[in-house]
Amino acid sequence: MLNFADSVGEAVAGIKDGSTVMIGGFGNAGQPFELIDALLDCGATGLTVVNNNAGQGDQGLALLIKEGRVKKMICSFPRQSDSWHFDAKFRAGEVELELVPQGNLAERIRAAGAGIGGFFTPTGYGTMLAEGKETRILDGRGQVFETPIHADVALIKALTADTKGNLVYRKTARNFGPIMAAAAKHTVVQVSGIVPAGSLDPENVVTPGIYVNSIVKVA
Amino acid sequence: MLNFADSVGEAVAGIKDGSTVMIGGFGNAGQPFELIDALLDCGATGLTVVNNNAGQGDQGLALLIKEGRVKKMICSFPRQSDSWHFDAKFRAGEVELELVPQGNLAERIRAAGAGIGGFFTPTGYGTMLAEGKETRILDGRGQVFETPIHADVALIKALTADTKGNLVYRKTARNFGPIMAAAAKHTVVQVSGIVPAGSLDPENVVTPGIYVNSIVKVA
Amino acid sequence: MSIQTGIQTSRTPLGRDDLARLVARDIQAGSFVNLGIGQPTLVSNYLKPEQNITLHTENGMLGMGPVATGDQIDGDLINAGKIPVTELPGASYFHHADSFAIMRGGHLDICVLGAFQVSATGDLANWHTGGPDAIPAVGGAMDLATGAKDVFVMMTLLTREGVSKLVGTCTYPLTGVGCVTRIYTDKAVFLTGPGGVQVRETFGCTLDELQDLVPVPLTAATGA
Amino acid sequence: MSIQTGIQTSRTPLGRDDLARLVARDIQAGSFVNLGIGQPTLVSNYLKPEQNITLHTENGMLGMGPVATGDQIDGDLINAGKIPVTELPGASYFHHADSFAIMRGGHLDICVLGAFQVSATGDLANWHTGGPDAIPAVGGAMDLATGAKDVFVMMTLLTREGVSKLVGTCTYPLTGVGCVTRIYTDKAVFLTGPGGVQVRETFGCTLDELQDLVPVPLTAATGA
Repeated sequence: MLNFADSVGEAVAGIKDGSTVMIGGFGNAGQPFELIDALLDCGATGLTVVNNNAGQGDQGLALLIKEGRVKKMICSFPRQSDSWHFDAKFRAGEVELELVPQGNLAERIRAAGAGIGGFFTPTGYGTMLAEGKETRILDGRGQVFETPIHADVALIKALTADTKGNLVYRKTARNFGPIMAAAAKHTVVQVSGIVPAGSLDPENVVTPGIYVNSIVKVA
Repeated sequence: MLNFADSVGEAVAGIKDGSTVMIGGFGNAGQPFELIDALLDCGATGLTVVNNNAGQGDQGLALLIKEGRVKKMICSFPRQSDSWHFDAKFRAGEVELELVPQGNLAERIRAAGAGIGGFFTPTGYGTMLAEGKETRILDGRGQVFETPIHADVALIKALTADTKGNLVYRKTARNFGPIMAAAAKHTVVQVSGIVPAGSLDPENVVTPGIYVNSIVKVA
Repeated sequence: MSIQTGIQTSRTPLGRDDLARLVARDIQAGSFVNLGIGQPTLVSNYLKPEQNITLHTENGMLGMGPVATGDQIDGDLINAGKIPVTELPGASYFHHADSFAIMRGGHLDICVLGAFQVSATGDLANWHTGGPDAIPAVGGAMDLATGAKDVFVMMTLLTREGVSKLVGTCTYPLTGVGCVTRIYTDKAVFLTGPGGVQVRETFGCTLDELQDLVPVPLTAATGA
Repeated sequence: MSIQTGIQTSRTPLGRDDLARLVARDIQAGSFVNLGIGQPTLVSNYLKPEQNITLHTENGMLGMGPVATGDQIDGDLINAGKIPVTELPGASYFHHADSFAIMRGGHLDICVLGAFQVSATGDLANWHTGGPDAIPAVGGAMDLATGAKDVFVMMTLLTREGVSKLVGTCTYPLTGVGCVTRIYTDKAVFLTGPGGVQVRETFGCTLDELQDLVPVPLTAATGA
């Protein structure tokens, strides 16, 4: 049942210790900063976090890692010039890393939402990221077996929601939002605006409301 | 390289005997009738055709089957009240049928476009449509291994194209168009209108021009 | 409305419309639902606006409205049965892979399907008679049966020949294994699950009379 | 412009911009191209409008324009290097799975990548030094290397220590196996394929001098 939350705190209140949480965004574009801050405030810990990166600077996901809330990161690009909190925790052995090629990350998230139990992809074949994984030759190419990434909760950012939960995004801020919304049991969306059902052109809806559980408007 | 054809005949001229041809549409919605007629006229034979159905009445795909041009149908729902041409050819052993659950058909077409070598799905597990197929238990469910469906050519219908080949569709006529465009080596699109690049909102493009090879406007 | 345990709630068997009304009433408010072709389509006639049900059609739409009439008819807006329909405010369109991802990914709360047979363990047979001369056609039946959170079947309990369609083991080719959670028939509503087949309510017969018609052990439901 | 066989086309090694200009010139008109982070990004400065090249950025866009400046800067419009960019007429946006489907499905004509090492058989190493204390980060490198129809590498031929990056077998962890088709360096353009490593042209050295620098057998290209 779709819920419109009055605050980001209310929107993330149900997140439990030990949850797998997907967080949208690529760089700052599409990052649900306010929801991440609320997740930090709500105190949930022992989290597995799925994001393309592993936090930047002294904000958002980086703080969540710094505070020791993140048990494991599933991401494609943890190392950045300002990923010092992740770097320190990783070198100290205090956070586990599952490094996934970015396209495998996207496709595994998509697979979870689409009910696919696993798939073969050429990406990573013959590399250390395929070590220990099942491989086979298909269509004449070496391919690696990859499994879906499901989540308990997705925290994403969209531009506008309608009252049926349909979402549209803005430019490259769309990135992981649509596939994470479909892959999580419970999807929380921060938006800049909420409009009546019928205001969005049905041709242009990117995430149908069926994938959305909670919506909160942020300033 | 994107081509704008002057006629449907020109648009389908390169289709060779023995090709695998995907044809968009679900019922009459999104069916590229003019392109199918042109395919009939161009004389290509020994075709493998991928479509949700196997032709209706005395037009389009049904005629292609009647004329003996179709060696094999890959579809989910061949039997309809007016599928008499397919019915006759099938009972006479003159057309081969690969029957695929509709979601597996869509996902296999999508896999071809997305470079997936194969995937496991619960759909069909334990049924006669999984006989002879590899199965395994994943996420606690019996699943069937399915492989991508690639095509030499896709014939689809969209509402409007821009001069970069970007496409938008109309209502439920969208159906198979976007995934077939991505799964075929050569995609031919019939549209109602062609507009300058920049006329379609980049947020609302459904099929990016990278998937489109030839566009023809039909009246 | 409270549902009591395995009781006779009607003195006569239910007609198709009464059955559709019952299914509609049982669908939880806010649900996303796919109604199969045929008898299940009738359910849409009895959904109330305050239930806020969103209908999915697998050819690529959420927010499907009633069948189109007159000037509403638009060849580009059809349902899975290829009947012209309408769109409601808040509708959305998507391509076939995205539409089946909704079904296959477990996002639909309920799908309602017709059936040739349902087994005591929830196996469904509804796509193929298995006859030697029959041309098979499956469409989206297997995706719906396998993907929805709850699969409700609507059928008459008996064939025209008087044989139960609720069976120990399906003799028709299967659509899905162990997928059916409820069976709505003219004579009773059955719940299938690990605890065997339970009867929620009967129409025009007692539980004992029902048991005489059905070749699988029945128990009265202990709650629904 | 005709390219002759294994000839010296410049009396001096090429600078980064000259190399970028050369790569840009070699991209066929109408191509869909992904330019990797770093040196490959320079190529965009030398693409001519009449080439009608469409740039893809893996975070979710086709039709990417030049880097944004001043009022053009928009935090929601960035490239894979997280630099603000612009959109060109005919652009389109899509989510990450759709964007990587473009790469992984073999739809990009060319991607241009940097490299630590390339092997004689086209293996690419460009994502990880393999150092014991290095935190690995891969991003979209493996998808690009594996998915594009042609993978062009841009790199200096030698490391700062004077060791060839074109090698018999990569010692750094691989990004992709047998995926590189051309290597653009300051000293030569190499073609990799079943026929071994061929030299299309050299810059500031002869083929013999080049062979002295490189530990794999080179032959002059018989055509490009």
